[in-house]
Amino acid sequence: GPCPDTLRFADTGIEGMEEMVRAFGPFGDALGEAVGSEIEFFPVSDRTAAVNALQFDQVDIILAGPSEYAVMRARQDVQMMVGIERAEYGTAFVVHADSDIHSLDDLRGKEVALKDPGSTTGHIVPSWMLVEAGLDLDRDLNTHLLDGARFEALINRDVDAMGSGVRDVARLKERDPEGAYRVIAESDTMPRDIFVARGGLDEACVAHVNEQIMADAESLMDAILGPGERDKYTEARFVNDLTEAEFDMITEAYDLVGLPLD
Amino acid sequence: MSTVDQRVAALAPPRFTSPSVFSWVILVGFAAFFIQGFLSADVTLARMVQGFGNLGTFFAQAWPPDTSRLTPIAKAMLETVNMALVGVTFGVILSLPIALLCSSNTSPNGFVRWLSRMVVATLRTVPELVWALIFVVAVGLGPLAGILAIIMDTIGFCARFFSERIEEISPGPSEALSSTGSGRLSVIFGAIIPESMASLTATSLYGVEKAIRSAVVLGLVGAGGIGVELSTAMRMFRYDQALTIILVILVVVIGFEQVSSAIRRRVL
Amino acid sequence: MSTVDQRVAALAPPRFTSPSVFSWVILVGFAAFFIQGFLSADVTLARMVQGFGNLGTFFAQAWPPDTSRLTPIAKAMLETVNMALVGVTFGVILSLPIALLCSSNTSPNGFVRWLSRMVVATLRTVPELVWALIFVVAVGLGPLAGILAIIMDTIGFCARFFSERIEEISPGPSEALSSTGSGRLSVIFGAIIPESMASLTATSLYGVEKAIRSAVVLGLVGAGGIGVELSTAMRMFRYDQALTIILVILVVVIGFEQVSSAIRRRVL
Amino acid sequence: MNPIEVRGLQKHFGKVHVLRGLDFNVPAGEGAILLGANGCGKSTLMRCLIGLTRPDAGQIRMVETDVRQAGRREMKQMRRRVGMVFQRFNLVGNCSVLQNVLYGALGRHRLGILRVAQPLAPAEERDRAIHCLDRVGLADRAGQRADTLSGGQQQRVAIARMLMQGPEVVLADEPIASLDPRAGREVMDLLWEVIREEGMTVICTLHQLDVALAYGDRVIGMKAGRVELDGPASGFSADELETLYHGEVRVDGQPGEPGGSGTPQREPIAVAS
Amino acid sequence: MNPIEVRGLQKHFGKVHVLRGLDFNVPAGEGAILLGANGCGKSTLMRCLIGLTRPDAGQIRMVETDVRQAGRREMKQMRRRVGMVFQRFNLVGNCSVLQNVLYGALGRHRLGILRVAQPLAPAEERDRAIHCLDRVGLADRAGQRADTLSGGQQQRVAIARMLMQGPEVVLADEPIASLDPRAGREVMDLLWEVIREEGMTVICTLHQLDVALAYGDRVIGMKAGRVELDGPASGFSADELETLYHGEVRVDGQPGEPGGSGTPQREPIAVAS
Ligand SMILES: Nc1ncnc2c1ncn2[C@@H]1O[C@H](COP(=O)(O)OP(=O)(O)OP(=O)(O)O)[C@@H](O)[C@H]1O
Ligand SMILES: Nc1ncnc2c1ncn2[C@@H]1O[C@H](COP(=O)(O)OP(=O)(O)OP(=O)(O)O)[C@@H](O)[C@H]1O
Ligand SMILES: [Mg+2]
Ligand SMILES: [Mg+2]
Repeated sequence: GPCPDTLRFADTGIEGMEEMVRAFGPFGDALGEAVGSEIEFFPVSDRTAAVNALQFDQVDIILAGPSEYAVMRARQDVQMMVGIERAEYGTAFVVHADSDIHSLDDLRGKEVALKDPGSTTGHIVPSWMLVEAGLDLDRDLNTHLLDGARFEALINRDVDAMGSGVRDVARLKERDPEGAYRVIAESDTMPRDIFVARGGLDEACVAHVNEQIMADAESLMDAILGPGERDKYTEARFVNDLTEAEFDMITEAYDLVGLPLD
Repeated sequence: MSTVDQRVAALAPPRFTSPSVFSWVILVGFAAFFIQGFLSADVTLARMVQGFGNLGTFFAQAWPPDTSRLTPIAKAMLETVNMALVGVTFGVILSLPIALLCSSNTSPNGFVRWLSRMVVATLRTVPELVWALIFVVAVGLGPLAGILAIIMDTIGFCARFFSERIEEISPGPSEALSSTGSGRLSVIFGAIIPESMASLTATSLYGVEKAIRSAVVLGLVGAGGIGVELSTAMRMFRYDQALTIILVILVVVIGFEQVSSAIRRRVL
Repeated sequence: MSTVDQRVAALAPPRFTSPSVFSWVILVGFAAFFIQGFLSADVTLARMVQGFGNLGTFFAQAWPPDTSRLTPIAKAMLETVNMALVGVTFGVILSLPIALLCSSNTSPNGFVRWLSRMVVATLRTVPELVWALIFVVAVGLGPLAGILAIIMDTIGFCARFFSERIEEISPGPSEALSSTGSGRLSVIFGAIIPESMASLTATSLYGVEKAIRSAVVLGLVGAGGIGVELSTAMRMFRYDQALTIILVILVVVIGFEQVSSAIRRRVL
Repeated sequence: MNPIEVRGLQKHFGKVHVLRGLDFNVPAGEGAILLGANGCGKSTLMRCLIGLTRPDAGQIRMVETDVRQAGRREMKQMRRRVGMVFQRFNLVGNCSVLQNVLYGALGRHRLGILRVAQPLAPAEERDRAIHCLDRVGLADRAGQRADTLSGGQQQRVAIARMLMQGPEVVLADEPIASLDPRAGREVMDLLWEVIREEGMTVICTLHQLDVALAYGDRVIGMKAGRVELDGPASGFSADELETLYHGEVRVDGQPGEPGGSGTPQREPIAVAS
Repeated sequence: MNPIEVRGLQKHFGKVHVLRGLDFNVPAGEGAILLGANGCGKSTLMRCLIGLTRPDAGQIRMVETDVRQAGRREMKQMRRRVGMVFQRFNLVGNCSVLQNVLYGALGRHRLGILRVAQPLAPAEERDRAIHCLDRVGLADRAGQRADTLSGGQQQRVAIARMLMQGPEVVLADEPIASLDPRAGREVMDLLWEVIREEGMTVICTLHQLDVALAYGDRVIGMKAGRVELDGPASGFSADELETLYHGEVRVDGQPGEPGGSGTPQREPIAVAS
């Protein structure tokens, strides 16, 4: 094929894709067979490291979230490939059901838990939503990037609201079955996760990989999901209709929250 | 050589004593792991040479350091030092008795020693993130949870190193004190602590430095501090800001090291 | 009291010697930071009591540990130990000469000492993530970058503790060796290393343990290992899996601690 | 009952049989000198008496306490009444001389260290400590760090610490080994003065036969882990004592090798330069 | 030129003026005994001679090397030719006795430790080490760890290490302080035998006046940081030597206080039990 003998893959530790990373072995094997190259997979648990590796040609293709892609295209030479569309991908703001917060505007003067810096659904998009709602992030409310502790913080009412991935709402209820929660805002349709190739990778190869993935999309997704974990991704599928414009909202969001991607 | 010579020469210990079973097990085990690890590293020179060329480009992204946020960074640093000092102080205070229970020469008995070593090992093994979660649940977001997490971390580290040092001090002075009929505690404070003072101070001050360096945990519990600044800068690919933050931390780390060696000079 | 008594009593040193300027500075500085930090902690008892109740619920989520993924976890652990051992071995080998340059009693001169201490402090201050980035750029993703990051981390830690211990050994034996006219290196290997052997082993083995515990760095460079397993489990909020992983790490940590104390028993 | 009673005391270190069944008593108020070649087990015996080394067999009674059976409390009570001067001084190097002497009083106070730490000690203890130091000629060094003293000065501090303890029984392991001749005599005078005044019982290890004969009420001579000579000092001549250092004196001579390794083989070594 | 030449040597420790202008030479082949009260500065002098302590003023020439001016190389060369026996032995505790003796040869080999480490040492060095040990009566202890030896045994190992070095000049700081009388005589015999055979030069610190007079070719008496007596041993009686220990012997007596603190004040202490 037009691709090098080994293709190096990495992921950026994107929210909600952990199961997939774990199951990457079968996917890699299946894809390698289809593409005709050996697939080497590096589970990179930090987006900075993964983006950096791609910039310096230490990896050929990474699976990135929208936030990472927006950053990468601003900083370095990358090629867009196919994407993955997931159900329940977006941001939601959750509060306790008995709270008197009903809209984002009610968050004025409150404490809000977010996820970790740079996370699409846990930082960039929720911040953008707050700004859109007319709040000044520095003056009108307190946001905390709490990562793993965001659930506990909300459950214990240390914060008044949590802005995080839509799937976190279900998790929250799982964690605190007695509690009652209410979603006060949800993001619109989000850009999708995307495979990104390094700038220097042969375009023919990129096209070839795209082709092979789309040709075999069903069975490759099966390979990712594997038997047991299946239900969580029933609605995930490969897509090849991504456009640069789709990610402009993220770039804009970065601008609005005061972290311009120049 | 005379016969006397030969008789005497026969007393010389052999050059090589065959290692004990224990040594063999350790050696073979180490070799096995080491070789596997080494092979996995897969060192290819060509790749490295190319890579080192890239480093220039990489560092160029961080240079010059961006000092525009120096004031909030300094403020975050200060907060971190405050919390670290409180956490480490309590951690050290708790570590000392635990270390005494862990040391073969001060522990009341083998079981207590074993148990306290287990506890210390556990405190050390539980990751910071888990401590953060536990204390967020227990006491809520904020500095208190961070300080508690630092305390746990400090105990795991300090108790282990204190106990190691306590085991190494020369037994003479403590024997002398205990042969005056004094109690365990008096011997400990009269001989063992003074003898290991230099090391205890240095380890404790290293503890502060360590707490500052791993200040991310403070961010996880919503206590802010320099760790959040750094991880945000890194995650946002603002390497120039990150460099500034690292330099600020470096200044503080070196400061604590200077204090540490100044104190040691006086005690040693 | 006789006049002789009074003359003699006058020789008694005062109970309290007024602390030096240095001590005052340190004390006041410490107090200032400590108090600020303590106030920020804002301890409210009611909150704590309620919170501790919550802990039960929290732990219930982790119990019983989920052992379904034990095989991949064990494999990841093994890989981690392999890489950690290689990294720490090289780290320790490099730490020893650096530590000798850092120690007041073995350093050729004050400038070299200052410089090497700075270098060690810097190695320690640069966060793991930054090492990961640097080595990913330099040698690409994979175990090699991880091992290099572990080496840096090990030097930052071991060189500092080695040097501390080397400064504390009694000067007699080295004076005796150097007064036979032997060179610096011979004195180091003849007296200083044997005298501090117990501590060097313990610190090195702690280094391995530390490298295993902070195995996240291996995840940062795509080398897998137990750190990735743990952070994935935590991110998926599979606390029961995380507990299993922590327990596996604990077993390894305790194992290294046992080896460490067995070796120390033989050397001390 | 005698303050020191030893029956059939045995001690091995690994394969070396150091103490091979020692029997002796020291009655109250007696000043006994323990003689013996290097490595014959004198220090080991002293350490067994005060409970720092556990013997393998035999019985030890110190000031009415069975040392091998004693619990922690009894052991402490026994030790309070027995003062030890160690062969290697065992001072706390980075404390002041005064503090080291104050430590002698540790066992006497319920609050232990809280009553003898230099800044907290009651005035009378401090005065007493200074006086003990003065007796060994070092009162003016009270504020100096112990590890900056010369060898002989350290030994005197160790003796001052023992005086501070004010024990009934004194075990002194080569207390005058590093002292100059005058200081050595002064310390021996002091020890014997205190014995007489207070009716103390002393076992003192020495290598100076003339001093042994001049001061000892009694001489106990050890050889190869056994008591070889035992009797009033006046009953021995220096030559008799000399026999302790000849022949099979060591505890580790290879068995079945008569005249064993105890006697160094004299054969000139070529000492090249 | 004499192997040891000292001119106007001065040393302070803080405010204590320890060496107050010492002048003496020791000609080749002479066995000089250095006497002086505890704390009069004998060990400090020895350490200055071999370059371990830096004097404040004066000149030291050891085997033709100006010690205060010497660079690293010259210092090493000088030290190779000068053997030192330390007052506190300074053995490497957790190495074997044989290893400790082998260390004596460290300075002699270019490769240093690589030629004297126990598993690597050439057979002739090992044999020599065993012979040196045999000379001090410890050949059969060669394999034991140095810190499990008794005090006197450790001192003998330190002497064996010096013998192993085979120096031209020997500085021995109380080499027989912890030895039993016979071992002490044997060690002195040995030292003097070697001096005579090899034409070595020795300064030996002692507190035993009889031994000093019996062995010394020359006696140097120090008092309060100065040389007070100096002459052939045959020229002194024991009583003359005794004067070294009386009066103002200390280096730290308060100035302007005649008869100062050097003499311990005798006043009975109430030694309560
Ligand atoms: N490092 C030091 N700091 C301060 N004072 C010191 C130091 N070393 C020695 N001294 C002091 O210098 C004086 C001389 O000490 P030195 O060890 O030379 O005596 P010495 O003649 O060898 O005595 P001894 O016969 O007891 O061994 C003593 O008063 C001692 O307290
Ligand atoms: N911890 C130990 N391990 C092994 N052997 C030991 C230990 N302690 C002492 N020994 C040995 O026991 C013997 C007796 O030692 P001890 O210290 O009692 O002798 P000593 O009579 O006090 O000699 P010295 O007059 O030289 O002080 C020696 O041969 C010594 O090597
Ligand atoms: Mg002894
Ligand atoms: Mg001396």
